[in-house]
Amino acid sequence: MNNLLIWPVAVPLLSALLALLWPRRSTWIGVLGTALSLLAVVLVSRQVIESGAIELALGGWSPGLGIALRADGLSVLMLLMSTLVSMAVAVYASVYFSRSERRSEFWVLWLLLITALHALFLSGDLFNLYVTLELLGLSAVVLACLGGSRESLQAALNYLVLGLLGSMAFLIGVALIYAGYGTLDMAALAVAIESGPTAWLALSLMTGGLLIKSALFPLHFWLPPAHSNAPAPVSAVLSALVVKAALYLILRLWLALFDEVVTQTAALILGLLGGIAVLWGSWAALQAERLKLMAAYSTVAQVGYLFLFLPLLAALPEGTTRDVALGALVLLALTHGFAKSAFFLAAGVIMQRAGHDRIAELGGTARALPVTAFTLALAGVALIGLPPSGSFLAKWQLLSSVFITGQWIWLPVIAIGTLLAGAYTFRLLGYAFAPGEGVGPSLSVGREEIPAVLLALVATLVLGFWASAVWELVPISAYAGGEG
Amino acid sequence: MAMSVWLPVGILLSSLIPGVLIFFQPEERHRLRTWLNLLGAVIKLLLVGMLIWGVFHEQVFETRWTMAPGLEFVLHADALSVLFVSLSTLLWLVTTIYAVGYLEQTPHRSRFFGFFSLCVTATVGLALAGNLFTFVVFYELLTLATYPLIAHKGSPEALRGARIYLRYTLFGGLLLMIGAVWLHTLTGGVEFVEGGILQYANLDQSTLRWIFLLLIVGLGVKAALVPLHGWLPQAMVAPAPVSALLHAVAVVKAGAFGIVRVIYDVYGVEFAAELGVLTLLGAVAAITIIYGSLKALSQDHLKKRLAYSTVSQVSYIVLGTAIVGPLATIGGLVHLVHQGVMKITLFFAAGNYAEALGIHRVSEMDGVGRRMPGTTLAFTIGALGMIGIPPVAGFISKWYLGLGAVEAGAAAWVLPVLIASSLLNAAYFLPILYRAWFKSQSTPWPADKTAGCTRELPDALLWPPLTTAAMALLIGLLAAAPYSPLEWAELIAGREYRQ
Amino acid sequence: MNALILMLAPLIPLLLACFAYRLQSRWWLFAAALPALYLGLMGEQGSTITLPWLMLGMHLSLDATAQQFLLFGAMIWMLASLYIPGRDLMPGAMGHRKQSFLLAMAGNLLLIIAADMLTFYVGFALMGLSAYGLIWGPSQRARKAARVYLVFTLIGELALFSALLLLLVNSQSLLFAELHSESLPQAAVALLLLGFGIKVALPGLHLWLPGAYTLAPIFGVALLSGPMMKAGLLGWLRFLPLGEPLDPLWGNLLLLLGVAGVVLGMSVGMFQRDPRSVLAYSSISKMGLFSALIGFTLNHPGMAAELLPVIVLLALHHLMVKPMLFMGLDLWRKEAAAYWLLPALTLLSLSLMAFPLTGGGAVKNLMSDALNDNLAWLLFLGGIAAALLMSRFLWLLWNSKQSAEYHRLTLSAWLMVLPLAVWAPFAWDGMSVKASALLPLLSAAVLLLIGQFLRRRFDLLQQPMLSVGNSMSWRIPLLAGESVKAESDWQLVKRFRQRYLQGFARWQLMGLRDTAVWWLMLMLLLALALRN
Amino acid sequence: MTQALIYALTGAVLFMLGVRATLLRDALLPRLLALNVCGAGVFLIFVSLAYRGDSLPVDPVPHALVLTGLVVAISATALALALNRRLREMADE
Repeated sequence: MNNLLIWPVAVPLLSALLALLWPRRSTWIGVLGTALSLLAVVLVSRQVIESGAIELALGGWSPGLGIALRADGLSVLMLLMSTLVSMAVAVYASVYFSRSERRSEFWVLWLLLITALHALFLSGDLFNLYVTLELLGLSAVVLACLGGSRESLQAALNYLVLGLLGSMAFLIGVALIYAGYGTLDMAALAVAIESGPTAWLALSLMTGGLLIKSALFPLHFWLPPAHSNAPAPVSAVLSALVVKAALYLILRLWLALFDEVVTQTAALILGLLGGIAVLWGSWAALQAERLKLMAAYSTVAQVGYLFLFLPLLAALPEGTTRDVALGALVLLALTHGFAKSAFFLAAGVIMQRAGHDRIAELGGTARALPVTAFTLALAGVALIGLPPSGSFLAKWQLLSSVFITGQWIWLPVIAIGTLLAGAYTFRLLGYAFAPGEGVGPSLSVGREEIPAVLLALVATLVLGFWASAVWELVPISAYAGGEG
Repeated sequence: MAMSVWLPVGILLSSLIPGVLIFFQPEERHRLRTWLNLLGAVIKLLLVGMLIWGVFHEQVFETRWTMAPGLEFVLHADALSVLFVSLSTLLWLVTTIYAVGYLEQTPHRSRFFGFFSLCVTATVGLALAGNLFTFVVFYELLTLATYPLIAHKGSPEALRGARIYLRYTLFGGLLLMIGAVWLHTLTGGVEFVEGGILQYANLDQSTLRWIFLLLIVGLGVKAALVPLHGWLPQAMVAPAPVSALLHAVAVVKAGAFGIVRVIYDVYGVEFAAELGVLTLLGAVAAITIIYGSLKALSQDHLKKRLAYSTVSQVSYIVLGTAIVGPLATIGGLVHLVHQGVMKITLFFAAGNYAEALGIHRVSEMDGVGRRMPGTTLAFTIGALGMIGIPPVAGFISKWYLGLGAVEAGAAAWVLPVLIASSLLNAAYFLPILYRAWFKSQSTPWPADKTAGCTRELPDALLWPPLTTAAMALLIGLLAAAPYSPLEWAELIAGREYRQ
Repeated sequence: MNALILMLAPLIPLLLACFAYRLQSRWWLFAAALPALYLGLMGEQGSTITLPWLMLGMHLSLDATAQQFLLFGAMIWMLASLYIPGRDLMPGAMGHRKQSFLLAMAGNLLLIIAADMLTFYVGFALMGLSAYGLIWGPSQRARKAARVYLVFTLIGELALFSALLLLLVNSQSLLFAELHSESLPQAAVALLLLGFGIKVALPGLHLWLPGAYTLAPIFGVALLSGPMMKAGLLGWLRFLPLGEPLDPLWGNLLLLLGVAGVVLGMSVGMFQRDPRSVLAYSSISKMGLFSALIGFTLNHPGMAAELLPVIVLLALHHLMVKPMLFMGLDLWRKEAAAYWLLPALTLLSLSLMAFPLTGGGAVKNLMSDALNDNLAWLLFLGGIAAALLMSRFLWLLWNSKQSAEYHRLTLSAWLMVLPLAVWAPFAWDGMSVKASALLPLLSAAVLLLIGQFLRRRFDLLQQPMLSVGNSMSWRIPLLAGESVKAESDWQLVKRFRQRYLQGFARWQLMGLRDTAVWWLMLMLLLALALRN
Repeated sequence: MTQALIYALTGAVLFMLGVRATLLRDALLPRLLALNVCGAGVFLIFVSLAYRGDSLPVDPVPHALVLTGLVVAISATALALALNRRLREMADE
């Protein structure tokens, strides 16, 4: 049964090869491949929910030398999010790229990206993590420059270089770990790692590298241009999934592997950076003149929120309250993933229809594209953290943790961040619902509008009302030192 | 058993489902949309009827759904929620009919009615919320559902009004949420229990005071307590049915209802008095009452005058809540219903004036009674009720508030406030009535759309105000009859002060 | 059956009011008071009806007082209904007057048969507010008079409302029968005095009266001066703890205010040029007398049992005579060649002056018996006031012009009621001739002669002086906060003030404009009085 | 041991130099070169880790890792160069 674990990685990989070989049918292959990997992920999830964390040693080689795949609650949640988002984006992209000559390139890279993501979430070995991280970064960069404009190339290049630098830092951390503990298997390391200079240095290097990739303030500067200049489906996955991958790694490292190394001060520093990111990102989003740029800055802010959890998690005693906070963190990440991808897809629809995405000229959107405007509104609700979205629940728990730990400093950050989020969201909606001729005349509901609105609905309704599943899954851990 | 779980959900769904369906209707399917709306409203009315019967006989209706660890989504029907639910359901039906007539031949009706239904869903959910968490959820939902309604016309003023509304309510919602989370963290769950829960919780009193402040400021934004009332006069740019709903049922009432909930079912009124927070609240309410009336005096714009009147009147509810004692409680609670019925009448009438003759200002109303007798009759009844002239409903509220104040020994400051407010109400309502009935038309109507019609207005516009005016008269006249709002308020007060 | 009719008495006018705009005949209005008349004539005393579902529970009952008020009230209502001009009854007319008339009637009848405070209050409010429509007229001055009336009425309602709350909490019951004065808050009494004091036009609270009485249409004045004004008095009788010990402060205050009212009515009324104004001030004076009597009763609970029925009789007498005078005056003015009306009016005036062998004289006899030699000076003063004012009235009547034709119906109806009014309230046991009763009349005659002499001699009471009284009516616009259009009277006053009475007039203006100053003055007087 | 340490330290120094240049340089080519220097430093560290003392055979795992790392680094560099060329072409147009 554990062989199941190979499929979420293998299916997109094989599809990528197929798409490469058969470019004329690449759209079909891409969508189908994504759908099949969705199926694989669902099967894996069922297995995990029923019988707890599962593990697979590839090729029968024992962990240490071979490649281990592990699935536990956290990875299943991330997998589900990424596969659902990518399914929706794939449907959207099938329309978006239908007339593009680059469509076969897109689909190959797209499937590779999914492969990398799934492998990253399932990987149980630090070096494999590095490899998948690089694979992810490279395919993301290429996807990001598919738009072909000068700005997008420039941004992608910048993204690439910085991503490489981050990976290098990560890799050197991996080396230090190997030097210190003689293994790279995460399950073994979770037991072995103790507080000490090696662990310290390794953790800081790895975290530093990942911070670049997750675009935490002040290392966020590459993100807005890269995300806002990519084609819409690519921006969606970049913001929703690729950034989350780095974040997932940080969580794994901090909570499962280095849980004895992490100190309150370190967590506090990350928290402070997160706080500044929240304020700065929201403020910049409010100032943004373009829709996609606004969304990108909003990602910066949302990433900041996730980092706010770290000092709280570090301060909470192990047990239910901590699990609740952790669940909230995951829920926030998931909600953001769905909401932001929906947002970018909607932005893409508007851009295709209007030929621009200048916010001030979006009047008439609501009349011409009601479904898309609705999507923007729903996604905005999730970004602000209003009910019934998942982020509302997450924010509630975040505040609750603030009160429990007594770290009052985060209270104004959260409050101002929420108000700013409200401000930029409703600024956009105000323009979108105003009368005007900014967007062309109304056509029927297009195929490309549906995936976006579904994603937004998941963020606002499903993750709101069925969020307790998150809290049930998160404590299922494959790692001894973890929170299980 | 199943019934007791499904009834609250059913009441929510009866407006949610039509609302969602309406969103997807093309603009021109007018008839289907109307049917959906009315069907939902009637079903809701029936369900609420069942609920009323059940709650009266002390049946328990409760739905629970765990959303997150420690966070339960609870719909629970107690006497207080039934009071608010039945008000909103009844007025929703009337307002829907009115809105169908009012918005005939205007664009974006699907969107409008969709949000309209959502707005009612949120209000009903608010009423049925069984704990603070659920309340916050619906409180925010209400903000979201109302924003598009205020911005509906899409004109710069409408957008500006909506923006201001949003600024205020998001801020308020945030404070409410912070307060709610804080309290939730301290107690591990804040269920609404008649008589309150906090007096047994043994918590630090000054913390509880801070939380109270957060909650009340959060709720006070919607309840338009001075100085948090700034959005309300701006929001009157909305179409008349929206203003009617906003002022009578949905937003403003939600705030007042929340204050009632927090004081009675979270803190417990005696405990809140012990904390010393009620005096402050009472003072704020008193200031709001007077200030709103004073501002209303100087408004020439009819809807603005009504808006300031709402600011003033809704604080009657808060005032009744801030005075300890069952009689004041009855006064406050019953005003929740009475103000709704009377104010909705006034806004319907104001909408009719604008719709039929283009009248937006008081100074244009000379002699309008002769031209539109039905509408003006409804307006008159509503206005007299606001002043508190028997036997219109408003008198009953004022009576109980005053009694409660005397009983609680607060007569020295409450009675002057009530009297001053009544005088001011008279001062800004009676001139309107005077112009309408006694003066003769001095200038041509600004935009006469019904010239040459034999009837005053289409039925859908004329009957809603007449119905609500009749209701305002009847619930005042038959205040002591069984199942009247007063009876319910007494039932609630009896349960709140039971222990 | 009786209970049903009890309910019908206010209900029928109320229902008719709903369809007022369709009523084309004044007989509808006339008929609306029939149930009340029936109750007054043949109603079974003590019949009650309780409507627990209506508002907060309403209780109606018919006691002796109520029955008498109903009887005489109904007559005046019916008579007044005939005076409503025809154009208000046209189909399609807005029917303000009809509606106001019917609503006010409903309120008036309701409060008379009310057995609990709330019902009384509802009736009182209904009557008071609807009366606005009875005063309102198209002229600017009439509109202002109506507005001033409304402001006063509203203040009165609210004072009464507060008093009611205090009383209710004190005695835990709405029923009049269960009111008690134990631990009664002082504020409640003060508010009662204020609330009803406005209706009975206590000095200082009377400012609405002259304008309303001189400018309202005739049926409005008739009703205001008759049934409505007495409603205030009835309110005192119902609400005040008469017959129970109370802080003497309130009795003294009321007594003092009453006396002030008598003096005020007399002194200002004497200088009026318009017979209507004279009648208006005569009302103030009369009501002052009643108030003083009630004040006295408050301080002498032991005598309440004897005094109260007589006060009721006195009120009933005035209730009948004053409206008759107003309506007679109207007839006089409009009926061509009606010199024969003069004796009729004189007869009425004599009755009001308490001339022996008239109704007024009879009641006065009863009163002086009941008072047991107390307050003889007050009755004397009241008598002088009435005599002087009525003489002035008749004098003005004699000198005034007559004009257009009038409707036969109203005239004959008036004449039919005339004997009833003269001998109302049929207190036959008081019909006797006493020398003492003539004393005030004689004194008044002497005073008049002296006045006439002074006038001839010093030319003091020439036209300008007359306008001082009229100042009462031009003060009204000032109260409403608006500037006054120059009128001839006003010009006269200005000239007069410049010449003789600059200081005095200014003082008067300031003093009268602000009611508070009045009250302050009276408080000071009271303090002085109590010190002795 | 000391020899391995020297290698490792050299690797660390190379890494630091590379990072510094990557962050501070503006032009792409120097940055790419610096990145490769970085990579070389990391690989050097890995290789030095394989040494487990004279008596023991060399640990094969780091070698395998370095091989994989080289592949990744080369492809990344290639991609960067390709992008750079495209950018140039666009600038020329």
